[in-house]
Amino acid sequence: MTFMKFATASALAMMVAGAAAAKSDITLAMQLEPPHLDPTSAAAGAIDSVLYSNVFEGLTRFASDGSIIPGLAQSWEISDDGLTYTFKLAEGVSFHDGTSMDAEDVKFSLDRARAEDSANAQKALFGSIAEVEAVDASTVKITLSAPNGSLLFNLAWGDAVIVAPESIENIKQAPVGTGAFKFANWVQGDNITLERNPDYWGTPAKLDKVTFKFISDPTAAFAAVMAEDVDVFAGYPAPENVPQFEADARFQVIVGNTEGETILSTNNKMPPFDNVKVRAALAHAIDRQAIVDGAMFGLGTPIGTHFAPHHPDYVDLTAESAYDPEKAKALLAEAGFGDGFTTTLKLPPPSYARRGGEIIAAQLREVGIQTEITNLEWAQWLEEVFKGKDYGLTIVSHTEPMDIGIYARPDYYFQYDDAEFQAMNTALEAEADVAKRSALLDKMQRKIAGDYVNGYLFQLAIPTIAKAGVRGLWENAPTQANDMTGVYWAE
Amino acid sequence: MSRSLVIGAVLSAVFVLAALVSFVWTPYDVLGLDIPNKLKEPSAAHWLGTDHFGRDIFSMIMVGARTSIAVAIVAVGIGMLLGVPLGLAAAARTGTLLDEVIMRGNDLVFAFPSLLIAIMITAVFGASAVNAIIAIGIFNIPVFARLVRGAALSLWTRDYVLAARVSGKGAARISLEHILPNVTNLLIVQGTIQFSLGILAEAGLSYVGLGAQPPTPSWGRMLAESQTMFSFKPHLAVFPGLAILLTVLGLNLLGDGLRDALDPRLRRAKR
Amino acid sequence: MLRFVARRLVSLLVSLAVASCVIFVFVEVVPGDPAAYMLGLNAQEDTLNALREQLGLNGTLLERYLNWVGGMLRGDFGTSYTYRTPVSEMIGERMWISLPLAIYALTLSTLIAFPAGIWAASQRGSLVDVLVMGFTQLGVAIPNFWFAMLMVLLFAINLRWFSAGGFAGWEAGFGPALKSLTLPAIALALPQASILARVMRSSLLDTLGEDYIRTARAKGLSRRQALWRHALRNALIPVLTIIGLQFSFLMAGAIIIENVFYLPGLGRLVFQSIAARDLIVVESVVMLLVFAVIVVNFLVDVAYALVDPRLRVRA
Amino acid sequence: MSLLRVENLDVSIHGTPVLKGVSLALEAGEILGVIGESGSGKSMTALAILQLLPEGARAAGRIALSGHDMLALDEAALCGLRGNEVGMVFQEPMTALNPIQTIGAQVAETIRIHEDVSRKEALARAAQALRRCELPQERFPLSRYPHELSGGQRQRVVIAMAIALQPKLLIADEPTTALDVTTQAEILTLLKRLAREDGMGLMLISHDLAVVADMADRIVIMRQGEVVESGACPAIFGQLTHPYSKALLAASDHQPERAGHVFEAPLLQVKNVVRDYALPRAGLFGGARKFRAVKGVSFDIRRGESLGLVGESGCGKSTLTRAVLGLEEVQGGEILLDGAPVFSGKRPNRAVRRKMHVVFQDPYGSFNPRWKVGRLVAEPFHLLDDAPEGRAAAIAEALEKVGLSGEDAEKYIHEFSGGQRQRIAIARALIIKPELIILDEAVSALDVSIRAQILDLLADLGTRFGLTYLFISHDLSVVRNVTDRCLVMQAGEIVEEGATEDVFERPRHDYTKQLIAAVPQLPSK
Repeated sequence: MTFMKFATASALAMMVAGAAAAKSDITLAMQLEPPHLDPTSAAAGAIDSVLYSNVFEGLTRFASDGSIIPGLAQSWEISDDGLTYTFKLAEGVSFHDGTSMDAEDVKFSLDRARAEDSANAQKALFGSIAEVEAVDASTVKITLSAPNGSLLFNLAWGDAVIVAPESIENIKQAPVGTGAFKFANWVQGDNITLERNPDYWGTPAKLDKVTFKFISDPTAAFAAVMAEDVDVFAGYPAPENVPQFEADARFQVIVGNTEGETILSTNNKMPPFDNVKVRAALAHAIDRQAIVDGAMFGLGTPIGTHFAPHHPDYVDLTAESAYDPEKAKALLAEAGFGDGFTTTLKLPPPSYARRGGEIIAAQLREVGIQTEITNLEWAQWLEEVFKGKDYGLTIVSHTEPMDIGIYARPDYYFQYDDAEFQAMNTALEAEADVAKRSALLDKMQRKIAGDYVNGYLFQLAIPTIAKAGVRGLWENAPTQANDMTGVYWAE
Repeated sequence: MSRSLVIGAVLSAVFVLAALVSFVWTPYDVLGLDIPNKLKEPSAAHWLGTDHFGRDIFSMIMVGARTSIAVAIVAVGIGMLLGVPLGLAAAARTGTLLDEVIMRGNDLVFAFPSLLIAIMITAVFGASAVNAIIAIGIFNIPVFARLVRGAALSLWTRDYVLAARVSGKGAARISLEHILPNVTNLLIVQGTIQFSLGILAEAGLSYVGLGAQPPTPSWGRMLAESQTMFSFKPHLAVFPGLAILLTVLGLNLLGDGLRDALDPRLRRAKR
Repeated sequence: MLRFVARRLVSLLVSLAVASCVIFVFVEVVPGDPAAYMLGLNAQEDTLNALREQLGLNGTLLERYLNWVGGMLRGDFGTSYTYRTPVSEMIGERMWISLPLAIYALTLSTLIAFPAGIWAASQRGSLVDVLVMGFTQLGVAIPNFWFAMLMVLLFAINLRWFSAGGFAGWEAGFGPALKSLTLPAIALALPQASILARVMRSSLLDTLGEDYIRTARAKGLSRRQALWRHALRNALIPVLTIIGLQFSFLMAGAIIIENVFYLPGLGRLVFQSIAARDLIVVESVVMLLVFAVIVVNFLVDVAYALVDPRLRVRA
Repeated sequence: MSLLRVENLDVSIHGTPVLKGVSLALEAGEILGVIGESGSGKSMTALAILQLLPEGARAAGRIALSGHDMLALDEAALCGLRGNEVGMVFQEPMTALNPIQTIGAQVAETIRIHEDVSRKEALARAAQALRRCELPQERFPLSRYPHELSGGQRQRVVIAMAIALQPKLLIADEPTTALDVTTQAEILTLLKRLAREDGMGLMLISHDLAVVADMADRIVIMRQGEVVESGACPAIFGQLTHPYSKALLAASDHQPERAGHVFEAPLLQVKNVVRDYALPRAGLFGGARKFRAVKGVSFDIRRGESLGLVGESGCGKSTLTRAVLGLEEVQGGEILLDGAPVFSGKRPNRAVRRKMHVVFQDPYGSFNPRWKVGRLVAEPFHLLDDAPEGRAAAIAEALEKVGLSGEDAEKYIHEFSGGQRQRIAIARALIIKPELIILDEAVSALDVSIRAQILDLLADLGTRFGLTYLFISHDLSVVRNVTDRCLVMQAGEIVEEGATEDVFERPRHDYTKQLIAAVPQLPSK
């Protein structure tokens, strides 16, 4: 059959494929295109994926391992009551338009982010800030209304980067930051290019030019990589191809973990899911490994609670909800649903959701739970599921780092309303001491796992496919970013 | 019996049969997943291999035929049910406002890029087989309306229509007794052709995820889901693709064959 | 002739008016709040409202319709909700892909279809005829996205003759740009060519049966002469119709192909915009496409009149 | 040696023979008339001579055209002869011309194919040819398109094409059948003149004895692919030997026996009827224009009478018919059948309609092919408020009246010949026992022999059931033979009315005179 011919042909092609010569520019593909280029006024992770630490920098920043390290702020002091933070800014930093970056810009940025009419998608991050004052050109003092253990962490987010009043006007089209790269050009629907910033205050970037190409369709993605149209594909959308790339000398595959807890979100207020027994039954009806294998082709770590496994404070609770259909049936019977029930399963676009959904549907069918699957566009999903809370079950990956706090929001879409947990969360937010925080986090993880709030599936892993010669890519994604500052081509 | 008629009839029959049989029997359950057995090449156990969930592709194609055929048939049905009366009415009242309105309406529908409308319909009412049917059906209405009007206009000039009028019959009655029976051949032929187009359209829609929703198997979605894998598991894409190709081919041949068999006089361009 | 054109012009305007209403109403009932989409999971209600105000999403249906239409008449298609750039600009950019692609595909299909159709018709029943008809049958039946997939596998992934997709951009030069449109154009052209060839053939066969062909033969024209001098131009009328339809189809119907080859064309723009609830873009592009279709049909009608003198008087 | 010599020519199409041993000869400057009814193979003979036979046809025998053995020549050589040595004129002028080329170009083409001349010169000569065919450039510039010309004018263009190169032989296949009688006369004289002027052989094919008789030097009578009789004209008419040719001659001028009492009281009264048609609007804002097809026509038909209505195409007789049938409302005047209006209060008056019915021209188009004869014949029952019991019996009776059998009710229409179909049409008209029967060109499409039979049938029925006929036709000879009185209609008006005999013997109106003069006459036996 002709296809066999193709197969051999491609094998040959792979053998003869020469190693890429050292270049000073790189093309990095990703799935989603940013709607616009202002990280401080939209949720779209794509914006950070392009700009975070490349063009925009914050006072603090994430390191590739997820730890918080100094950014524009070289150092800081925290008062004993934990209410005042004093940041020392790096010297001689200037924006790409030449204007200098000083305390005033920091004050401007933060005040803008927390203002009444702010369009910042993560406004809550700045909730605890009472006042920001520029002590002098290179010193900023932030006063809190209440102690907040995660302030430094919060300030590392892409939504908290420092922008300049001079250039805020056109930020959506022509972003001006302090980073090692400057924004060069945007061909909407296709690509964005960045150029090296020659007068960068820190260690300059190794590459002259970075092109971000946007390829949403997995097939197109596969073709693009295979045809070597792109050098790197960050967050490669089709895990099924990973074995192929691993087998292909032209490429290297970097499988990194993310902050994305992928969960079977359950509408806790909608019967029968208001019954903990039913939720427990769900949890036991699900075979995580089958999902990881079937939907992610083996990529991803099973989780038993809403917390990132690679985080020091993670507790493995998968045993609590081990795969046990019989037990699930029993629980259902106890709950009075011996002969099962029917519910809706609404799935957003990503393949983890669409494929995972089909698998879960099949697994639930085993224990007598029928599901009506509906595939939704993100916009519909936000409308119906997230805002309208009109759903029984859905699958989504929560990619915000350290977001266990959402369980303390009774109005949040899975409508988990538990005073005890909310208390724990308030305590956590006020707590700055690392040990005590760990203890709290432990309790919180066990709490939601024990209440079977949602079905906890797996920690999303992102495969990054790169040409063999590419070096210095982030392995993990503590936040949605493609930090290109350290990337270079091996000789 | 022309060659194309025979080949077409056989091909179409095969898939209709497959669809019917799938109601009572398929080699494997298409809903049950078998992850460990995923992406198996064709073998004795799985004649056409298995997909990324370990489902039996042969079984899925059988059930997929059911989906495609159902969608296409209903869509054509809608087109005929609404289009034919409109066409008859327009022809009976030719030159009048009614005629004008109907025909302009048709042009308007034609003016809309069909796939976009389908996408918008599903955007409004959500993706589902039913909405795919509606989306496809709408664009069948003007096809039949125009066809019937055209044919009816020439029939209205026939003396036997005049004779019927002399016998005191009204436009409605004449349309029913004299016009309609004499356009049925055309309808059968065009029907098969629209049917094949419907299958193609359904495949296209479910390929972009606007057709029948999972777990219901559909050829278009089988292709869409296998896209990233068919470079190393060709059978995933080859068989559903062939299924579509052969069904459409069969129906087209059948249509041509019927055209010649039913009425040698109308050797008209198909589209 | 003038009267003929005038008549068609009027009905053209009417259809445009109706179409605009249909589109607007349709798009307005699409559920989903652009603001919510833009601000995402953790957005708060006050922020959403602020944004809706900015986007001018608050306001009665009629106001918005009039603004929209009025704007378009002034060539102002409004501003994209998500991209925050003038829709006209976006359309402008995408147009430079969709339009060349459509023309490219149409040219291909015509170049294939005409010779094939004429050849088949002139040798009716011969092996050539049978072969041509066979291939066109396949061409009509093959799902073009599947065909596209196969071509990518062969020409891009295995042979690496073409890039798997994407658009080089005209600034990269005519050659590269055209090259990146080649596979898509072929994928689009094949089915179109098949249809066109069939129409060409049957239409020619019809005209070849006409009395005036016999007259021409009686004058001493050979079969071939009769075909080229008398049959062909008469046979062109139905062919023109199809070409018209195909052009408009290619402008809009390329969505799937644009997706397979991730070309940032008009169709894909609409597809994405609907997903993102960027309604203003959807409205404008669909309106534009409808406009294109209607205008093309109008031109086709005029073309008829040029081909066929009878139509010039028959207003 | 003769210009054209055809010797026992056999032609078969896909095996079925259509010509059997046809032999005929034509000298230069001679006019040969070929006569035959449909299916006699006369056209096939013509096509065989040009070697333009349809696909699947094979010819045997010998055709010698001015020395060339037509059956032996290759296609290229034949192309060289067609249009050059031999020209041909076809029956249907409306479709014989390429609609999208100017007449100039089409005539010039004949010249340019055969002679290497400049476009300009070719057009000049085309102009001459057209002038010879009485289409002077002043009135018919070369830039005219076919659709801008009348049927007669188009036929002249076709002729101009054929004679542009002054061929030795001109074949005219039913050149005037589709034309009105006056036009027919003109075309025939034209052909005759051209033949004489160029010393050209003319082969004139027609179903109409009279047409040929007027023109031909010699005549060939064909039947079912064979030549049954031939000889010099008009002498031959005196000494016809073959029974078929005798029958044909008789039928061509058949006068059916008619005896029936004509009452004084009028059955149908038409009182200055006016009928307007709306024309397409002039421009966008031009008001609705009207075309007046019938301009205040008045006449009566007496009970038991047979009234003829003659006129050329477009004179408004069909319009008038539809008005009388109550199918369309009239804009002025009134139509009374038996004293009651056929059309009252915006809608046809069913009670009145029962008293009349109609028989149309085309025996093939007037029946729904998907119905059985029984149902077709019974359709008029719809006019009765309650269908009569014994419906089947009524159908059988009607069929028998017209010489068919009751069993035929179970058959489909395609099982019947043209003549039989016309009988069925009559049966349909009779079934509700109307008093008035309107015959709209009812026999025009029939071969003469069949026509004769139908005319007899009508006459017979008329006498038996005291029917009244309105006999509408363009064929004056028929009207003359079957009507008591007749009306002559021109441009929507009745220009002459009177007893048929008077009208034909002593026409008063000029138009009538023209018409009658134009009718080709059979040599009196």
